[in-house]
Amino acid sequence: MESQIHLTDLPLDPSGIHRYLSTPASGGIVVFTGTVRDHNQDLRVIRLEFEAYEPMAIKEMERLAQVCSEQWPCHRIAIHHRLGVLGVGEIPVVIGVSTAHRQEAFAACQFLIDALKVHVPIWKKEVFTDGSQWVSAHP
Amino acid sequence: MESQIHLTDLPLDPSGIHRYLSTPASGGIVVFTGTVRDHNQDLRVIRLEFEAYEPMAIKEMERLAQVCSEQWPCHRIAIHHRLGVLGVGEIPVVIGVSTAHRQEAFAACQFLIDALKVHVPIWKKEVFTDGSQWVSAHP
Amino acid sequence: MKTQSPDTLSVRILAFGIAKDILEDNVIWMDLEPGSKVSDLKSALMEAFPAFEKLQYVRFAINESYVTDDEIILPDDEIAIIPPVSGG
Amino acid sequence: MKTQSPDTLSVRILAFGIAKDILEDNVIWMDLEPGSKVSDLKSALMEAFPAFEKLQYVRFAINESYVTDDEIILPDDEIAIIPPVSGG
Repeated sequence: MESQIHLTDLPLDPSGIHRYLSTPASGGIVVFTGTVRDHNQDLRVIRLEFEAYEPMAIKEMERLAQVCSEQWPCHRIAIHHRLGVLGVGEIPVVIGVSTAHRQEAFAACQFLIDALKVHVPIWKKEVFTDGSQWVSAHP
Repeated sequence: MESQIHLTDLPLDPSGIHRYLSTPASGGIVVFTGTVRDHNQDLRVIRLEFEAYEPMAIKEMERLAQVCSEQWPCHRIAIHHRLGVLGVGEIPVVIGVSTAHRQEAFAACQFLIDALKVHVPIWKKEVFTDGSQWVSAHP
Repeated sequence: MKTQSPDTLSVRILAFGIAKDILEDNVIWMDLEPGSKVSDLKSALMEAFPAFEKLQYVRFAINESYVTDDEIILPDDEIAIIPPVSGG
Repeated sequence: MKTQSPDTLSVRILAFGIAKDILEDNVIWMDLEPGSKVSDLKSALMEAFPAFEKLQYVRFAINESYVTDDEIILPDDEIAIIPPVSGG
């Protein structure tokens, strides 16, 4: 298994990630792309602000890729996360997996985004028309 | 729900599909990309040849998008399938779904590729170093 | 379009994938009794092309939709033999 | 790096997200008893910053890995307060 873990202030590139994931042995690639929605429940979202505990976030993403590849035979794993201020429609996260068979790619990709949302120290502040809040801070 | 159904002799474009799927209301996009593998079991694959009953294949893909959107609240669905001769690493199929929440996008995308492989009248011939066969013809 | 006598149902049949290989053509014509069902067509094909028996699972479409064996074939129907599909 | 007397464990604590808002800084120093555990640090934080009690679920990391409340804090450890994460 090879992996490509990025934490960056620059826009993410789903097509570059597709190219990275494709290998001659791979039959299926599943890519999850998160996008900034214009609302959360009834509140109108203006922008999101992401911050991370960067070195630990990288380590956690590498650890998750490792755990994932022990559970499913992954050829390549890409986990790219954006930091900073993002407007509606922009892409905070892209996660992609290539495998020989498609079921494994779906399962692995879903595992990675679910696990990222629980374990990787990245925080998102939602900015509304009248105020802001750290997401999940008061569950 | 909007959908974009293509059956084409030209190379598929995952990044264009990403752009199509992204809407301000969407929080998650899942894209499945099939790629031509260099082997099937022990046999070395040189190329694949795809043919379709084209008008019916289009109708079936439209029907599956409809069935899918009745089961999961999809914003946009893209089903693009390539025809003709494809070499190793090329992309026969791209299926993408955008939804408000990621679980729905994963479920809908997986449904669509599974259903496509059962219902859409497209046939694939595997060409090996020494011979060829229609896939699944003799299950 | 062929001319057809009132006591013959002359149908156009499209073949794909391995069915095309067995029929050695991507379109053939067959003459059936008027009022024939898909199951009758199936029997006629088996008789004309014994290699069809090797296919364990074949579906038929009429006018671009899947049909069951009970479907009655009408003049001008476009019939297609759909061997196991393998897209994706 | 602060100088520290042998009977004080002076630790550097990073804060993120809402924890940063509560501490009003992204890094603070606290003095603990030598041999203190993460649970002791937690109590000290609660006392110094009562707003911490509003957070239902906070984890801690030492040197970039999650730790449990039993973990003993060593001099020079980099401690981070990890409020509920919300990446993706």
